[in-house]
Amino acid sequence: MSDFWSRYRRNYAAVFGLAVVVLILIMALTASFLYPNDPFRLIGKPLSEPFTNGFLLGSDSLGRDVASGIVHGAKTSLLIGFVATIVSVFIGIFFGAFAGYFGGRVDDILMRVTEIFQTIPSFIFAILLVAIMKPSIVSIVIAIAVVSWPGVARLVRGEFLAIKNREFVQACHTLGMGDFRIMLREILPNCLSPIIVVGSLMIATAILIESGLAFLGLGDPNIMSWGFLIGAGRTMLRSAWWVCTFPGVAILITVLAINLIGEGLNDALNPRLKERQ
Amino acid sequence: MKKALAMILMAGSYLLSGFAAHADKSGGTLSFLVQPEPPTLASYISTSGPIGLVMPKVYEGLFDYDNDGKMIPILAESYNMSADGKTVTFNLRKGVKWHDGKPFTSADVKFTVMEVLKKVHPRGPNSFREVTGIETPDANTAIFKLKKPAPYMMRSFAAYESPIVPKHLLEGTDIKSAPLANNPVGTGPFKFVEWKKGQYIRLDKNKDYWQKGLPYLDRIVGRFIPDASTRTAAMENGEVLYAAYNAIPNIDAVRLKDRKDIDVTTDGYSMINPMALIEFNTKEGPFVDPAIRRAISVAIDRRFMIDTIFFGYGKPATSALSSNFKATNLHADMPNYPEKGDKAAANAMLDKAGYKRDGDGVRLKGVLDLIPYGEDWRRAGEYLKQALGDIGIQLELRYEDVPTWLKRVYHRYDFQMNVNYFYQLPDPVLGVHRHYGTDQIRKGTHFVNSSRYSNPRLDALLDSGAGEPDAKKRTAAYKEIQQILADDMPVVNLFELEFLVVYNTKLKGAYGSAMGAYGSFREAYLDD
Amino acid sequence: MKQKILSIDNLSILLPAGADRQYAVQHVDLELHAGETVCVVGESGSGKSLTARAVMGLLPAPHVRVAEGSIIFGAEDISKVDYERLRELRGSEISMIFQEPMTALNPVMTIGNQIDEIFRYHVSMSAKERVKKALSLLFEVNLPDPEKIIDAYPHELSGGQRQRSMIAMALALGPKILIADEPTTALDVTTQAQILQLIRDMQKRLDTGVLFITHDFGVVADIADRVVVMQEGKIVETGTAKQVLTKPKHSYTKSLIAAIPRLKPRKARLRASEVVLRAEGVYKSFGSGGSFFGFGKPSREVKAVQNVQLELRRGETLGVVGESGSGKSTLARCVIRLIDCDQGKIELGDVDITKLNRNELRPYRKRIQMIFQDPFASLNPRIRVGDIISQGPLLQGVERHDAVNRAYKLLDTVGLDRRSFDRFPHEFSGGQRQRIGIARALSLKPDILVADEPVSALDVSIQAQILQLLDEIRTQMDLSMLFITHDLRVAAQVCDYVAVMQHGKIVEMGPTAELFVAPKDAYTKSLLAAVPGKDWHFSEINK
Amino acid sequence: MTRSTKIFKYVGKRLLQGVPIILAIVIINFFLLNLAEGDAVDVLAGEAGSATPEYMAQLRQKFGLDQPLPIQLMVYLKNVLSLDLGYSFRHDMPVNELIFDRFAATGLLMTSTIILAVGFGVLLGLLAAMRLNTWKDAVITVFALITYATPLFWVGLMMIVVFSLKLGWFPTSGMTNVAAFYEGWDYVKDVSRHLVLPTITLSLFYLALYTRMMRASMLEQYGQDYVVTARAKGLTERRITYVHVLRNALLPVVTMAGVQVGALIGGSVIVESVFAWPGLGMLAFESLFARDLNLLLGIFLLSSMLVVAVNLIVDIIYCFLDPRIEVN
Repeated sequence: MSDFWSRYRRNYAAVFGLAVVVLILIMALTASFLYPNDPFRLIGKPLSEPFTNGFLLGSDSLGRDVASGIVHGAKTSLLIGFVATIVSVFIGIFFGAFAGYFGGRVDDILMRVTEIFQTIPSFIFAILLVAIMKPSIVSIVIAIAVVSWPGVARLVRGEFLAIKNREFVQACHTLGMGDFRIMLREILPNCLSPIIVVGSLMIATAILIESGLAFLGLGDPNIMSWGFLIGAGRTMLRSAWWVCTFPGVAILITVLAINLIGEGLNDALNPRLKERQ
Repeated sequence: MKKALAMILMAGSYLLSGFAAHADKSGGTLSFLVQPEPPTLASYISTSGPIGLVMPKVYEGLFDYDNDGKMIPILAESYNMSADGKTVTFNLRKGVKWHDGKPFTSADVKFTVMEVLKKVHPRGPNSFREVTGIETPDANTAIFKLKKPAPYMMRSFAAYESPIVPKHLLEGTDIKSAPLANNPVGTGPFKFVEWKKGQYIRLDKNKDYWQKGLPYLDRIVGRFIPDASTRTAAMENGEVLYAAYNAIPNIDAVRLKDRKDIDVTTDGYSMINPMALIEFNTKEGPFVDPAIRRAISVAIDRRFMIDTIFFGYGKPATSALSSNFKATNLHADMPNYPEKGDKAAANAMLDKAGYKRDGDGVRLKGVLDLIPYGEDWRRAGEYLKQALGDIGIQLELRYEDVPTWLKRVYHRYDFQMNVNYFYQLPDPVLGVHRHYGTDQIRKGTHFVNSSRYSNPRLDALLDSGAGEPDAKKRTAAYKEIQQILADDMPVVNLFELEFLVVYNTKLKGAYGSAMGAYGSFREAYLDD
Repeated sequence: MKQKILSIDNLSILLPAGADRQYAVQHVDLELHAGETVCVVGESGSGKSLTARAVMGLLPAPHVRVAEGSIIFGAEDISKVDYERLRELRGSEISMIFQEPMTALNPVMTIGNQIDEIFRYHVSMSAKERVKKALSLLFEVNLPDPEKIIDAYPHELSGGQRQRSMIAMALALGPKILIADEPTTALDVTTQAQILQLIRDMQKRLDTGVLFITHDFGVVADIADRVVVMQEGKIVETGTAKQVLTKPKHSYTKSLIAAIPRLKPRKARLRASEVVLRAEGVYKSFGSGGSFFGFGKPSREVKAVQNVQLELRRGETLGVVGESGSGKSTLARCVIRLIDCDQGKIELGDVDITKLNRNELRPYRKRIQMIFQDPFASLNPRIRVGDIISQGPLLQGVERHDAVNRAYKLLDTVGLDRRSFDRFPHEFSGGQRQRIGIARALSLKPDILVADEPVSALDVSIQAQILQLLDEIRTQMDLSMLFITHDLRVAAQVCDYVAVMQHGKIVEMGPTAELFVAPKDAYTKSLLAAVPGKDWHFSEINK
Repeated sequence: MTRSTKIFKYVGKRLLQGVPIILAIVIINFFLLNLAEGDAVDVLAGEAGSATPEYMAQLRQKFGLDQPLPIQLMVYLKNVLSLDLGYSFRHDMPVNELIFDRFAATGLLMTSTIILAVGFGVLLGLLAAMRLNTWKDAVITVFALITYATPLFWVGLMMIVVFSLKLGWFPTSGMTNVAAFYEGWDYVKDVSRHLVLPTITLSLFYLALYTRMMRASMLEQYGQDYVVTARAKGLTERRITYVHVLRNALLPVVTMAGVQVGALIGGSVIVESVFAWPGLGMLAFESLFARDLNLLLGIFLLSSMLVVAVNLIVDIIYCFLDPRIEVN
């Protein structure tokens, strides 16, 4: 662990990314202290520009505080990113592990299913799912997870394929260890590094997808999120740039930071790549 | 009647004299925004907005209406109404040809009204419900036989409401699936040329238009741009010159108004009379008690909604009818419609009705459905959630897509409270009655009485209001109607929407018709 | 003595901060003359490869660099010339061949193109001439059908052919110096002999000085004129091959030479009559190539094991010897039922384990255990050593307390500290890891050990220790062992009985002593003939 | 077997394997769409203003929506097998016709985007890898990160503001100038002008991906043994980079490009929406909300086929780039 951290620390950009994400997390967790009001409250003059009328980042068309929305929305957006990623990683591990480990017919069937989901134009499919399930935070998470897991499945399958022939796995067989135990205790821990790296990037992608869905009007109307702000501000981008731009910037910063973390994790968890040069 | 006729003719000659002066105005292409892309071009089947933007340039009605509500002769040169109001004779224009070269005759009118409008048009069966038959003694005369007088019928002859379609292309086919839907052939100033899906509809000048010298424009192109900000940009860039029905968001319209080359008007919607409102489920759920509905109406700050969501364009509702019906003396201001909202009064009303607040200050909980026709309605919902939260009504917002929402509200009645807007149209009979009559509780039919409000007294009044030739009696009937509705509030009217037209000042002459964007644009020209 | 062409004086190479030592190479002096072969010998980490790379100016800059000293080639100091001059020298005056010809060749370029580049960047020749020259080079290195090989991609050639191509490339412009960095380590023994012969031949013809890096004293014996022995970045001994091999002075050299397994068969012990393992008519083939939805027949088939019979008796070590691809590892995996054979019987005592399903098999698992080749791949890096050793007994139903105790005892047995119990595998060296692997195999108290090349990934001194350990354990526990190896010298040292495999079949089987002295099969003969250093009689120091 | 007949057989086999996948996609979406509330008739009637239940029932009968689901599915599949994608309820015309035009627009946008993204991505990645740890590398890396992380629609709208409104270089939206209706060569130029902004916007995101991938791939390849060999052979660094490393480094990028095609079709919805580009993405979006089942299924069918085809092409390209891969 300390070893990992010392490798991670060498990548300044990644440390910066981590710091940013931690800041955003703190912001999200302390939202109710920073802005005790419900972010949906209409608390001031509509369409105030930033730094006017007591609004740090301006207000939207109904007089809601954009800054408050961003702070409160951080929670939702990160949660969507995180939960969607966890769900899709789980689906992906399930498919990939079974396909890679058992091979043969099992692999064939599971991989065909994966291919189906890879072949469907993913964003349209996500839209379809959200539309059918009605826009809510749950349906958005499900939709993002459903379109994101095939990548994880392929990755996990590849790792399982490679690791299952390693000698230590063979040793487990000779000890009479059961398949599930081998998959879970012996192989899975060894492919966590790439999964973590890919997962961290998926969080970023999920946040982007959420904003895209919101842009198309498919956000949860009852919960404040960055996507909500974007959806609310998109039609007025030309006249009230701040309503849509600040949440956009929030997304930009977060996605950027998560990506930096992802690269840092990659360097730290798969050191062979970096050491070469 | 003679007087009316004379007036019409006068108007015609006035127009004619105007044409000569503008002879040098011909040429140019007008591109305007059509939002969203229409499903088909069958304006005789669908009154869908975008179809209305395009098709009145191709199909014509018997009459058009100017901004004062006066009739402008189009395919009919004049009409004559019998004293009992049960026979209306139309003298049709001679020498009019369909775009395919076939002559336009009274048979087309008969066929259109009897076989098309009365059968497949959404509002035709209502507009022409008293028409029992049409006689065509010659090619240029159509005599409408009515069961009862129907004054409102005379307001529904515009091309958008009642387009006259070619009999020879529809007869003998299944009208609902006739190829005419996508290849329209009309008599109008512009011919349909091409519809590039996802891009544009192109209409070219009808060189054989019956009114010599018209139209001025060589071409009209309706463009589809899905994103609102891009639409604004296209307007700013001069790529489109005309945008109606809020294709340009109000916030941008307000900004663009300050530009020299762009102007904004609210003209051209007087035949539409759109009204934003909340429909309640009066049969089940938390809003069955009229007292709550009244309190809600009282609590809402209508001015705030107009100012913030529609940037000042709109008028607070003061009764179930649009204030535009003041012209016909049908509108009366009612209580329970405070412009700025009165939360204290609303709270008091709820207290009195016995709705106690719980520990969180909540009296009752409900779900508010939002019409899925754009962001503005979401904002409205968000405002309502906050405003009603203040009087102890905790709402959850539900925003579903169009088919889901339609099913929920008009098929399953599985809603409690629904933000919507209705066109009240030029006469309450056409646009308002459908919302309240017991006979309008039509499961599965859209945009009718989804509140399932039923009041025999009201039904009787609506009936008399529809057929009453006497203006005074009609006024009285509608006053009582409004009184009943203000008490029971099956629907809380919020405000009269004022749609905007944003246009490039280059474009002139597009505003002669009360139909506005749903007009023919035959006199529109570009002043470079 | 011929002309001196290379002289390394007082060379020190600096390692980046954080490495386990400051200098990779320290105060190295070395000379090379035309037509001479100097072998640099040492175990992994001795700095021999970096020394060779320094001569090419190929140190992995900027972290690893020459700190002091000079490398004089002709009149220039290679460590100081500019890049352009260095580039000119490389490939034309000084060339290099590598250990793993598969990765050393660009996988997406044809052999012809890769040879052609050398001409294009060093001499001006017409395209036609270049092709002609390349063909003749391929012919000179004894590649069959040069016309075909010139258009072939590396993956289409065998290991030996690839290394020949590399040599052709390296010698294309008749360099003065050829640096050979373990060029035969990845090759089979017969191929190795051929490649060594080729290098000797070419050297003779071109009068090239060869700097030959190797860890194998057998190879040294075969090829070296002079020897330089390195340990931890320093030269500990230099001298002529004869001197060093017969009368090593430095203790390290002595121990290295002592550790070399001799090609001298061990004395056969008395053969027990009890058969613990019997394989009969075992077949195994692998399909490759896709099939539609897993249905239908695979498009290609490799017959890995064909009709193999063997018998392992109690207390004996049966060696299975063969080159790569001979099917010996597949056979081992069939025997232990890591893979299911297609046909045949494998009897453990009197039970045919090929017929058992997973559950039925479990009790038999503990009777036969395996030791693997790669000490790095055979231990799960995420699991503590103690758990690795004790999880077998736990799975077989042993109480945790007993299993842990057994693990501690096994750590003693294999010569590891008891504190190792709570450590992770990456904290151990290769030899120690192999000990952990052995402890794991022993944890179930098996009757039979299948050892699949257990020492081939280890340095020679460690190799000797592990072989020693295995021998002790075998005696102590009365184990029978199936010992898979490619190295005849190792087989000779540990096996009582040897089976020689080729193309999936056993071509010859017999007691080690007989088979090594009087091989009957031609293949066995060729294998024995190819053993490096077989003609050399190493001094019997320490013995 | 020669290589070309092998490839031929391989293509056939892959296409055959694509069939069940595409069918599965159609069937999944068929049932998903039928799970959604409301149908095309509801939407049509809702838009038309008002329609009686009887009229709507007639329409359903006409569209075959009154049939049980399995029968609807069978009818649809039967039609698909005869290459007929059915009839769009909403647009009142055959789906084949409707999709054809849009397909061209989508194809155009996709092709230009891929070319731009892969081309520049490779170039920038190459540059960054060659100038590792210099300011150029830093600038490219930061650029890639930022373009990747910026929401697409925001980039698109900013493009319009800057390049259409402020600079007036390109039109805001659409595919052709609808005032002019150019023909011939002018038409091509007109479409190209309209193509520029959507292409740049869409490719920025993917450009970032390819840049980062190419950079990593180059670095990985620089560490390979054959690079040492090439240096030992006395080749120039130029030759090593452009001939040896580049080709090997391209391989994962090519694979990635293939995988991305599916995402590209879907991902273009936003760009199509912003730039009013008449592609399949927007059509799919609209047909979903119109419950235009046949049309949406048709789009899914077509785009899945496209993905399968492009993946196949990419794999074949891969085979030529990498002789190690055998076609099977």
